[in-house]
Amino acid sequence: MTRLNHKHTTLEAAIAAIPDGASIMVGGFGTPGTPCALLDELLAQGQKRLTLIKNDANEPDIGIGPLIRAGRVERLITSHIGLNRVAIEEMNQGRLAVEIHPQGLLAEKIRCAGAGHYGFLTDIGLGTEIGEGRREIDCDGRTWAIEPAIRADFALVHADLADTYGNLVYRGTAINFNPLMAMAADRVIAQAYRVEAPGRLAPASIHTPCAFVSQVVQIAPAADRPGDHAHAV
Amino acid sequence: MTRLNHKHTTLEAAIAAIPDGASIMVGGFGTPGTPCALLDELLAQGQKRLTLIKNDANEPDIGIGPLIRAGRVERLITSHIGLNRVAIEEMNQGRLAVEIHPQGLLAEKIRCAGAGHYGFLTDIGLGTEIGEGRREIDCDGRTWAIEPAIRADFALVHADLADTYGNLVYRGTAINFNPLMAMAADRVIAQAYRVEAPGRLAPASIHTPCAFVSQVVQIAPAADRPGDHAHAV
Amino acid sequence: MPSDQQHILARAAKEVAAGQIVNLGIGLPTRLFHYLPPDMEVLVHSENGVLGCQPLEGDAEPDLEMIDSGGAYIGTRPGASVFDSALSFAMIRRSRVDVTFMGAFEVDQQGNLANWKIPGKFSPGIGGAMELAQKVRRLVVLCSHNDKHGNAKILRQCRLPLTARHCISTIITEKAVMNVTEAGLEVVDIAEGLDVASLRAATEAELIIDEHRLGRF
Amino acid sequence: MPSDQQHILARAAKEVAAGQIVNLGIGLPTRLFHYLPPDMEVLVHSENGVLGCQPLEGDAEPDLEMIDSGGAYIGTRPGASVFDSALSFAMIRRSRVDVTFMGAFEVDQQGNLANWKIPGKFSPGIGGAMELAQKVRRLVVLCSHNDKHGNAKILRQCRLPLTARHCISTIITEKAVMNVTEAGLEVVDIAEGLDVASLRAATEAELIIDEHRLGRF
Repeated sequence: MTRLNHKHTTLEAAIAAIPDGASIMVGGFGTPGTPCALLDELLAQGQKRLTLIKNDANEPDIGIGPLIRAGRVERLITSHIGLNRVAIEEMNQGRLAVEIHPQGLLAEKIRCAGAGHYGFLTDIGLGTEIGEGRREIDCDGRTWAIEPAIRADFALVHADLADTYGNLVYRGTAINFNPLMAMAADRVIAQAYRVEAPGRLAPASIHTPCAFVSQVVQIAPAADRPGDHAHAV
Repeated sequence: MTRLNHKHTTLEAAIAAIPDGASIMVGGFGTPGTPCALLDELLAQGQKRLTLIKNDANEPDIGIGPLIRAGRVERLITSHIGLNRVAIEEMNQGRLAVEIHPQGLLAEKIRCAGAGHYGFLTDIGLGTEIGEGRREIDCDGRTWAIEPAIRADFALVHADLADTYGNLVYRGTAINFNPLMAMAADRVIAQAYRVEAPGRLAPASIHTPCAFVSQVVQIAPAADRPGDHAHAV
Repeated sequence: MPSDQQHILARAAKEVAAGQIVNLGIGLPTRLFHYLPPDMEVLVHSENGVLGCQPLEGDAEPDLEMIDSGGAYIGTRPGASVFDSALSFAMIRRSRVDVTFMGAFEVDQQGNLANWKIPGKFSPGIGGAMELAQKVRRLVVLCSHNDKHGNAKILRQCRLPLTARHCISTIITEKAVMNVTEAGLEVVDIAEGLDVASLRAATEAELIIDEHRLGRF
Repeated sequence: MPSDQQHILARAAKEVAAGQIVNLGIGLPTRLFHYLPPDMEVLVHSENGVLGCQPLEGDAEPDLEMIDSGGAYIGTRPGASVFDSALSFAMIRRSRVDVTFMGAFEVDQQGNLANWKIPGKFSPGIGGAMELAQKVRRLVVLCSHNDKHGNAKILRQCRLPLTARHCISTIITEKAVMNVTEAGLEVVDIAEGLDVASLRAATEAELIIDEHRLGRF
């Protein structure tokens, strides 16, 4: 049951709900949109055998990088890990299982779970190595690959603004995978630079309606981030 | 080829591109979001044997109502026509073919075409009359229905604000099907209360990026519409 | 409004808890809003693309681009958001709506619902009812106990085309409040002044009634 | 920047027309921006979620939440929009991008592209390249004519895992500009001072060359 007024909580309490072995979607494309404060707390709390779903592996010392380095990630579902030499090394050594999807298909597989479907039918990647191993089906005289949706137990997302009901506003290219993941996970934990009272965000400015968000945590804007001025409405 | 700076045109020129027999998506849920000026021009120009795709049939004298009454619509793909007794009568008399889809599936079928997929797999409507006749497939031990995407030759959409490149901002509950249809049709004609120079709309406020829009037409705000104050950014 | 309907709505309001997300179907359910405590933190979802709508205050000038799925002009309350139809139904299919109230032509003791089509007489389309009924966490049906000819609407087995199967949690009529359970249709409350024999006579479905635990409303 | 790369970029700029939507791949293609006329109305799409990005001016303070898909801080130009990853790739799969410039490990005379994986040596993932290559209206490959060991990169048939099949329209190297046609790889322009025999010797693919129509660049 939704409890609109019981979502605003602490970093510690929000992350403590995550058990070992959880599947976790993590927003972000590069650093923008990566929920670094939530991930740092996850590192501190010690959950292990995690499956992470994230566009990329960040860099070795940012975002999910330290979790990978600490051996806490069993499996990573992603589109590209080229900026994280530690992740590549862990993959090559067989300590990290990496599942690669083309970026737009990864986004759609997540969005598809968020829309409540089983999967979708695509022609992307037919006849290529990365498209192998998919079940195919003929419709209207052409062949299509079935792409099952990807869901997760948790999503960790980064927003610019939130309200205490869990409405979220993203900023700039920090949007990326965040709103899709907020739809696709069973429990959604959001960090935001400001958490306002309901009514402070204009209804039309909200990217992720509060119905999708389980918990909201206010984080301090990094002092050295010139871009971090929240845009009130 | 996109020609960013050649999209701003007149009602007459925009609608003249539509031939007899065209399939046309029409935004709107009830009156909000219905591109009434574009539809009135379509009525005036006389195109016939049209297939319309729209959530509802408006009312007899609004939106697509007059096109139906004038016998210009051969087929209507919709979710509900309960507020248009003329449409119901035309359907019952066999002069209008009506194809009914559950509203959320209709939205998803359109969005699916807009995302460039063939279709999606759903459990909505399994075991009901309205779910009959669909091809079904077993995946992961459960049965799913294949819902093919719905595309169209044209989409007519109603925006609040636009710029001359074709970026669109919708307002209130006039959003509804408009952004989905703008993705799913080959040519997209938008009406807006104001058409600004590029740069006047904040990048984060744009719902439909100009890449999806073929033509933009400025329309006069109806004088008796108290809600029609455009929100500049 | 007929007193039977007021009776149904007053009872239905007790099915809403503070902090919930609620969808109100077209017709009678829409009016439930007025039976909720004004300060209750509840967000009403309307499937045309708004979460947190509320009826317009008496003489407020309507914004013509703000309506609910029944076509009424609406306002919003703090915490509201607006969005497109795909997101609106993603919210529904992901079961993010706690409770939906809907009308019905027929319901049955398996929790099946028929409220969209009467073959040969009424078939305007299904709108958003199918997905709401199939995916909402709790579906509460609000309807008259019998049709205008006195025929039963609470049946052993629906005869009309179904909106969704096994979807109903609770049925509230002017005569009774019934929960759909594994065992069948269990009467929770019976209307003041009505006896059990009269209720059974007005109902085709088998009713499970424990007179010691029966409430009045 | 090596003069070969400057040569490639200067020629590549001619493949962009005013009013287009353009995607610039990571690496060399990103720098193409600086070779376009500053007043040319072009919107650059970056698949992480922006249409209308541009490089930051020299000493402009970066907004840390505004990057392109290569990770560089960016600004935006008039007419820009930002959006989520699903919409960004809908734009790509719906062929709303007019032209994409990409690097390559190998290309071949069927227009196949290999630029994401070297088995056993390099496999960081595919990112957005597959969908861009498969669905863009025109794919222009910018790459060196030969690898650093002097081996041919313009092949009869790619040997590495493909990014997409039959996707390339034009290949621009420091030695030649080649269009992929039904008949094969047709040389449009050849580098100043290079003779046809030397070009053929540096190329594994069969080249269609009409010396009377051959341009210089």
